[in-house]
Amino acid sequence: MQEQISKEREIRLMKGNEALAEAAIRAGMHAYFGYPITPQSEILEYLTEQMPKRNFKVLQAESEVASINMIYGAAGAGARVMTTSSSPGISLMQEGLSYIASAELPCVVANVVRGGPGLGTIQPSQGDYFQAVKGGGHGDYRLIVLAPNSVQEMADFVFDGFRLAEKYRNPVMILTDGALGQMMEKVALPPEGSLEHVVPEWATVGKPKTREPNIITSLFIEPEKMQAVNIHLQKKYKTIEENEIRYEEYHTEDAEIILTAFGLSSRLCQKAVDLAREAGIKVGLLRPITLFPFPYQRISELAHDAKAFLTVEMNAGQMVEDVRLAVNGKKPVFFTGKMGGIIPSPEEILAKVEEMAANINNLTEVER
Amino acid sequence: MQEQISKEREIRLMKGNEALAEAAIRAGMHAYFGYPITPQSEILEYLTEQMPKRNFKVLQAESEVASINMIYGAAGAGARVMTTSSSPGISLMQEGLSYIASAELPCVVANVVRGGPGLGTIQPSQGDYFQAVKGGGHGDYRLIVLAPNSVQEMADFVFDGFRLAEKYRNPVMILTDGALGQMMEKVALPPEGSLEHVVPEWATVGKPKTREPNIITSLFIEPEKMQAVNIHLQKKYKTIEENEIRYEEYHTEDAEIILTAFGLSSRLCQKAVDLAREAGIKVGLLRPITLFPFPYQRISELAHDAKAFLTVEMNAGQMVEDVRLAVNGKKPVFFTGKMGGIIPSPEEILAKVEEMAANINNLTEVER
Amino acid sequence: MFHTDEIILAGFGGQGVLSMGQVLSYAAIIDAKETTWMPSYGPEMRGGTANCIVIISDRRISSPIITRFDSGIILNQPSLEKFESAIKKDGFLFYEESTIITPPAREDLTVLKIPAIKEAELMKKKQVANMIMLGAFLEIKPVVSMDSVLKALKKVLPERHHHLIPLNEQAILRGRELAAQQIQMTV
Amino acid sequence: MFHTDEIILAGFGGQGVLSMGQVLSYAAIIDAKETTWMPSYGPEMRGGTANCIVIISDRRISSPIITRFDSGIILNQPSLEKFESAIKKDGFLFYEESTIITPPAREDLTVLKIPAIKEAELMKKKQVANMIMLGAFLEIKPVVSMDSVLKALKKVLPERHHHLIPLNEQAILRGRELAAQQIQMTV
Amino acid sequence: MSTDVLTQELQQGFDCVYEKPDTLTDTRFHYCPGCGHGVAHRILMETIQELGIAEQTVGVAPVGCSVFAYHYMNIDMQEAAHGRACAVATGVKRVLPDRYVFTYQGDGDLAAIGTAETIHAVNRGENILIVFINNAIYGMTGGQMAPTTLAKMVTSTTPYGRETDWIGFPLKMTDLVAHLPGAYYVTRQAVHTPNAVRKAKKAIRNAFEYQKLNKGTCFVEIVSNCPSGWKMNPSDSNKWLEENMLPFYPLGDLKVPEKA
Amino acid sequence: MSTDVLTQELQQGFDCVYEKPDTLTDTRFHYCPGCGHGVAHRILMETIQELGIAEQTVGVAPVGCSVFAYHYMNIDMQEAAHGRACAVATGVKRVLPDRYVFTYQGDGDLAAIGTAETIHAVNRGENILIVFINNAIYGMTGGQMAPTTLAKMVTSTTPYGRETDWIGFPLKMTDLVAHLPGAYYVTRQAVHTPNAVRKAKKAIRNAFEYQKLNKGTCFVEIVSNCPSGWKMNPSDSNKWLEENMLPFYPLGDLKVPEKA
Amino acid sequence: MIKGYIEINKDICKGCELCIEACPQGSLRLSTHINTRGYRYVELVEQNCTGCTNCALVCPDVAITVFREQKPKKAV
Amino acid sequence: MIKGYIEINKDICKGCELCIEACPQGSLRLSTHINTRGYRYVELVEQNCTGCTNCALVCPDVAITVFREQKPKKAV
Ligand SMILES: Cc1ncc(C[n+]2csc(CCOP(=O)(O)OP(=O)(O)O)c2C)c(N)n1
Ligand SMILES: Cc1ncc(C[n+]2csc(CCOP(=O)(O)OP(=O)(O)O)c2C)c(N)n1
Ligand code: SF4
Ligand code: SF4
Ligand code: SF4
Ligand code: SF4
Repeated sequence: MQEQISKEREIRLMKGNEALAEAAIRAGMHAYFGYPITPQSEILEYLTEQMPKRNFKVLQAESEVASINMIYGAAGAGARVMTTSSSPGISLMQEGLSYIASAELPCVVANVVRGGPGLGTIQPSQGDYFQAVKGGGHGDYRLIVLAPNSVQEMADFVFDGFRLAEKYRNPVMILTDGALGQMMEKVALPPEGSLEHVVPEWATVGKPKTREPNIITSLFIEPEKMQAVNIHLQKKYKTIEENEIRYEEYHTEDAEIILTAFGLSSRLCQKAVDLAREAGIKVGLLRPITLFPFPYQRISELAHDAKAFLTVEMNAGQMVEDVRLAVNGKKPVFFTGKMGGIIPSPEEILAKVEEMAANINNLTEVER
Repeated sequence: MQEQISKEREIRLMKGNEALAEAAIRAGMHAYFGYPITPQSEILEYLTEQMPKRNFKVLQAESEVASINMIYGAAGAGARVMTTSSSPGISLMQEGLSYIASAELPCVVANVVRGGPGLGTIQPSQGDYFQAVKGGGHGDYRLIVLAPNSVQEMADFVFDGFRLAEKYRNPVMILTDGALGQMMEKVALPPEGSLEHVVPEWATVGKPKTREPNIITSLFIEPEKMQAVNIHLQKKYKTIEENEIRYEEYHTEDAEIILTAFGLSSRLCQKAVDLAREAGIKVGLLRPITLFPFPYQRISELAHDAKAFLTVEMNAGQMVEDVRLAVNGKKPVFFTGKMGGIIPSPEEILAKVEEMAANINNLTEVER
Repeated sequence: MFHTDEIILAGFGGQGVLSMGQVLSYAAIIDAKETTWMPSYGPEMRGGTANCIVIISDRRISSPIITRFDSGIILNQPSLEKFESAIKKDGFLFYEESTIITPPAREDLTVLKIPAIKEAELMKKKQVANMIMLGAFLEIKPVVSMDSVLKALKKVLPERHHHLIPLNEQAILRGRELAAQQIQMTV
Repeated sequence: MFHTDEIILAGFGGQGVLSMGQVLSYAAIIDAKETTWMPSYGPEMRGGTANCIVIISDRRISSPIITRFDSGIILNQPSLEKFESAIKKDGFLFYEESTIITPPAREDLTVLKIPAIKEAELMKKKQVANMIMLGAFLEIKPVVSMDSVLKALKKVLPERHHHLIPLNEQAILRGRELAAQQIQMTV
Repeated sequence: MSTDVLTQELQQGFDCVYEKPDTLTDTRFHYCPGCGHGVAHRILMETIQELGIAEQTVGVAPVGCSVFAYHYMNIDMQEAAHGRACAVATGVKRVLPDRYVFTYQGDGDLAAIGTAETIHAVNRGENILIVFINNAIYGMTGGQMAPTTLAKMVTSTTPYGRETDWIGFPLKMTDLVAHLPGAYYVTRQAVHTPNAVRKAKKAIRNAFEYQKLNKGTCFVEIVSNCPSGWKMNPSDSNKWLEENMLPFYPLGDLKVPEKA
Repeated sequence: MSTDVLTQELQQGFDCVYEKPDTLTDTRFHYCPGCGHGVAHRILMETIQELGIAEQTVGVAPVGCSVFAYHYMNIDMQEAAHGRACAVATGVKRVLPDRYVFTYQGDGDLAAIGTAETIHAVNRGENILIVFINNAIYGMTGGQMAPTTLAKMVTSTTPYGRETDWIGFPLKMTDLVAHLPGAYYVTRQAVHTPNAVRKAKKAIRNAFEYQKLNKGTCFVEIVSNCPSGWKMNPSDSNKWLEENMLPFYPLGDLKVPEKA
Repeated sequence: MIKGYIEINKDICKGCELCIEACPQGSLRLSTHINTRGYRYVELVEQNCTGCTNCALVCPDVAITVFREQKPKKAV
Repeated sequence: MIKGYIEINKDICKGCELCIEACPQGSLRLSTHINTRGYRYVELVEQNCTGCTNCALVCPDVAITVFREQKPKKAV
């Protein structure tokens, strides 16, 4: 990442939430609808503060249910739109997200995850992986899910998000967490207006006499029609899987133990890899950047030479299922994690790695 | 199942929705809160019709969001309660379900699934497996998920649902579909009052001087506390996995090909097994009855002797991931399904089975 | 061999096709057979057609929703158009005479045209036309015992209509007669 | 070897601990180092304490949330109680004199007691107490260059407060003096 | 029916004084015989035709019997989730402020599940038209109680009549929104007689004209029938409407713009 | 403070005329200095103490600054999801009809995300008490605009003041619910002066007494301050409340039961 | 009296009879035939139609087109 | 004049000063000390408290207990 930052980029120290908001403005977002919730309220606050000076619209909605449906309307009208929230608020958006996915509307939704379930805590968590990746709403649909692990990526992935959303007419979720939202880091901001936008021809902008009405809908009452829509969606998801998988590797070349982790946990794992390498243990890290599409194939390849996997998450074990699906029994896959807003330390991960390394040729997964 | 039906049971021809409603009354449900939606509105209609004659309360809520939160209140007050809806309405309940799971409130929620995503269609589907089983709401929580495949089970599982919900202080979801809800079959109804109920000591019923206040909450603001709650929940889920897995097998003894399917699809598979057996193909069926807890171990055992698996669902492939996790690479796992409210026919399944059988020693899964 | 009967019953809403199907299914239960009854549902019913699929079998029924039928009992033109082609080769088609403008064209089918509405009017109770159709069907396809059908009537009709049971029984018998006559004529 | 500094800054809300941390982090960026700044957030801040963790390192920082620190800059009693034990062995503790009733007890630490509020009052601007503390810290732990700190001030202070930059610079310098004196005294 | 055909058929010396507007497609309505939705659709689209604003109008359909409105209305449209039409319309209007935006919603959609979205859209003074079809029942799902169901009225979820003491009272949503400062024009109309239709159409016309002024929300309730849900023939349903609905939901303006 | 200690300390010849009620726990409030939530909690729990109904009362806390109300109120309580306290209370009351049930909610909770639940609970005449703390801001999340935020008022999401023409108007939720037939007693009170506190407490007492009658919903708004959100010291916040909030949200009864 | 006539699209008409009621002249009645969708449709019988458009105004299915005698044009 | 006095729980007091304002006698003031939670708490200074309870009524933290001189009991 670092190297790619071009000279035109402006360097700032920013909170992740603010970087995401600023990036959205620079990415040419037309409108934002949102509702306050810790730990992401800075996004709405930043945007309301900037609005009179820049060219976009913000509205504080009466709820997250309203926000996501405003997004539906505005996206359907051809605008580049975003909403953000944190776990409970995102749960309230599940119906709307399913509608948006079905009606194939492009938009970016960020979930600054906090510890759950329920009202839970406001501290960082990764407990919403399943919801984001498998689909918390009803029916067979997919969000494209991007998982930043730095304030820089909080900004960059907004650009990627809009690009992918519009390319595939699909909602994109930025799955981040309270720590990434609240922390400040250096961020190099891309210049304003660097992401092109054209009003899509399917948008409901008023029907000229020369074309048929544009209709945004997710209702396909005849099952044959609904099946056709589903087949189309599944094909699209397949295409996305073919083209858009992103991941990062760190010392995987000769690794016997592969850590897998996304978002904030991947930073902890990187540190753990450093520590382990210092201790002479051959450890590497694979960090999925896109959670859907998931880098199944790359993990499957790594399962050839590696001897074991350890997935590290800030939850009870969610992405680990996808890692297991990828490894498919070739090697044992272990899990370690912390729940409820607690961040595992690199040292804890190291301890787990050392334990595995001590026994590297004799590891077996617990039977489920 | 059939054999267990005792003489005291009353035999009727009923719609699945009505059987579920009638069973809830007989199971001693105290209150029901719900909102109309096809294909499950008969439940609310049946209950409002019965209410003056029997001993329970019904209220048509202003929305599904209200319903699930009324359930929260009533369950917290110690009552045996149920709500039901269909896919879009269940999506709206995701925040509430996460709260209920976190606050550990017993209740039964039925999802009479229709084809999605979005407004979709009102025809039967199994597209909400992920949502029900992996958690459509935020945070690490689990619903106990029961999947009936007959009108009889639509009734029986209400009893099982309340029993499990109260045993584990956990929400139970009955994951069914529009066909099972709308169709009529013979049902043998257990007698009224056969399920005991005691007001739990944690319920908010008014605090006598002799005890501390009872508090129903899902807020644990300190991450250490939230972590402890999560650890407790995960332990509970583990116990549930140890004690409550249910599944049904059909001709699996010598099967080379194992079909796996839940709910309505399992009936289609049973027919396909019959057809295939007639054609001399060694096919069996494993039907998970509890989707959480999932019969990973039994499937893993079957993977020993079987040569391949075929999962059949009325969706784009959801439970198949759990089957793959169970088989863990030991044998290839295939999928076939129909989406959008269409029910695959036993003949289509048979065709797929025949194709597999023709090549039984040479099957490989497509790389992901 | 096991035996299964798959029947489509279709007409306008209000003609009683759904309860006709329920009587069949209830009778099947009384006969200790397996049965499913599956209605069309949702807004497609609105003011338009109503139909249900009844399956009666010696063993467990897989899908309640099927697309090919052994027999059809059809009470209006749109339903005939929709379902004529869905009846299996050499199957049976019973239709209500007065509601059908263009009669069925298929030659492989055994087709019975029953003047159920006219007969019902003669019985001074238009609503029993469905039972006349049912009787006609049962005469030709005795998928359940007549005894059970009469018992089933009691179960399906709401209590407040129980005084109409004798009339309904009569209608079923009248339907049987009509079918018997017609089959003899065609034979 | 790579070098990392992990600092906790804590006090009451309104004392400027958050912006003190931001100045550090911004200066680190200017020095081309890696840095993270992580505030406590949420209702725990309500009327109570505010704190932030600043990490400055030669290489990529893993977690912005840590529980053990090289140095602490502490501006009130509850924070001292909360964080004294969280400072690593032989670490550094800077505290504001007038706000602390019970001074720290640990003997392994290098402890500096800075009369920042008193000094700030002398400078006729109570709000610069935080910069006096920062100066003191930087004198002992020059984790970033003074040059960068002065540049960082401009970035962190909102435009409307830019006229106060000279005063803030002065405060930082005063803090350095105070720390220098004190270290000499203790040595 | 296209004008060409009509012209051909036109008898000498006769003018066509009423024909289907071009703003309606040729798709047949799926509504039950006699259902007021058809009339409401028609006058809405006639108005758009007459004002010549079809190209600048975006409509939002609800979930309810009128869910397929977009099949009939020959303009750009969005289908909103149940109850969320006002939020969807807000999204549209905020990014296309110079377009005419309307929602068309039933009572369950607007006054039950969508209560918050409705109240807040009006309270914000969203510059849209909300057409509210009050037929006192959930038509689409088969005749369940709506928030507007009258006291004692029998529906499939109030089989013994709406007992207001425990189920609640019929909700006068239009009266409520009329109290909100964001509301600019609020009126209650009906479409069960030729005269009522004329007035209702005028109200819709007013609403679109006001939308140009950018002064706040216009809200047009149309008290309507649901022959299927009410289990009556169309003519009886209109009589019942007149005798039972109108005394409780009296027709007329609830809020009109102050004269400039 | 337990009565024992007080008794010991009691000076000869003096009566204790005010002490913390037993219906409050010993847990310190986490509220900011001067925040009206504390007073509102106190008078609510004093009333419950005085009426002797603590054992028959179930409270419902919201999400908002008062989310921890259950730490302070020494009775059985439930913590509802944001905005859903009225639905939760409905659930409780329906299965425990002989208990006293109340919700305690902020303006964001009750009048933004919870609008539908509030309106429908009142419209059903749920036999509960709704205590509505209107401080014109979202305190908990750091001072964002609430539905009740006054025109021109600066909050963290209206940094240039609430511009009613595009963000919407301050919502008089209490006036709205007063129009609903299910509302039995609706009043607006404050707690910024001793006298206001006395009146507010009387209103709460009325509400609980009415709840016994089973006649509908009681709704008590308490206009309150948020020194942190308003960025004022407590005393200034109360002055601001008096000068700005009360003219727009005038105190007094909006609906009182008809005399029997 | 002004003269008029109407055209009824019989495939669209659902036989709701609302136009029959709305017609002040009593010119309409239900046909005894049914259309392809099973509805008895409406037909104009009496030749006293004035083209008042009342029937079209209440027709929920936009099945009616109305024509009215031209007024003699004023001389230019 | 009636005599009274108050007890202030200084650990609970947050120094919001609302009681000071509410006191008609001007009997209260902020201490110069801070409590364990960092607040300057309130103390009773003037001995002219009448036990009117105004301070307790407005105290958001229930930090004040009020005592008032007993009225001479009526003879039974
Ligand atoms: C979230 C959700 N809940 C429920 C439904 C089911 N549903 C569809 S339409 C409808 C109500 C329709 O009534 P109304 O809005 O009054 O319109 P009408 O059909 O009477 O015109 C309901 C409850 C749904 N589609 N989505
Ligand atoms: C679904 C959901 N959305 C948003 C939030 C975040 N949130 C917590 S409290 C609150 C508003 C609090 O304001 P108010 O109800 O006015 O109460 P106050 O804090 O002012 O007392 C919000 C938006 C949440 N917890 N859940
Ligand atoms: S169900 Fe009612 S509202 Fe719906 S189309 Fe039929 S008559 Fe109209
Ligand atoms: S933020 Fe406002 S409402 Fe919340 S406790 Fe502080 S002063 Fe009270
Ligand atoms: S009003 Fe229209 S649909 Fe109804 S009968 Fe007359 S022409 Fe036919
Ligand atoms: S009102 Fe209470 S909290 Fe405030 S200063 Fe007085 S005693 Fe302290």
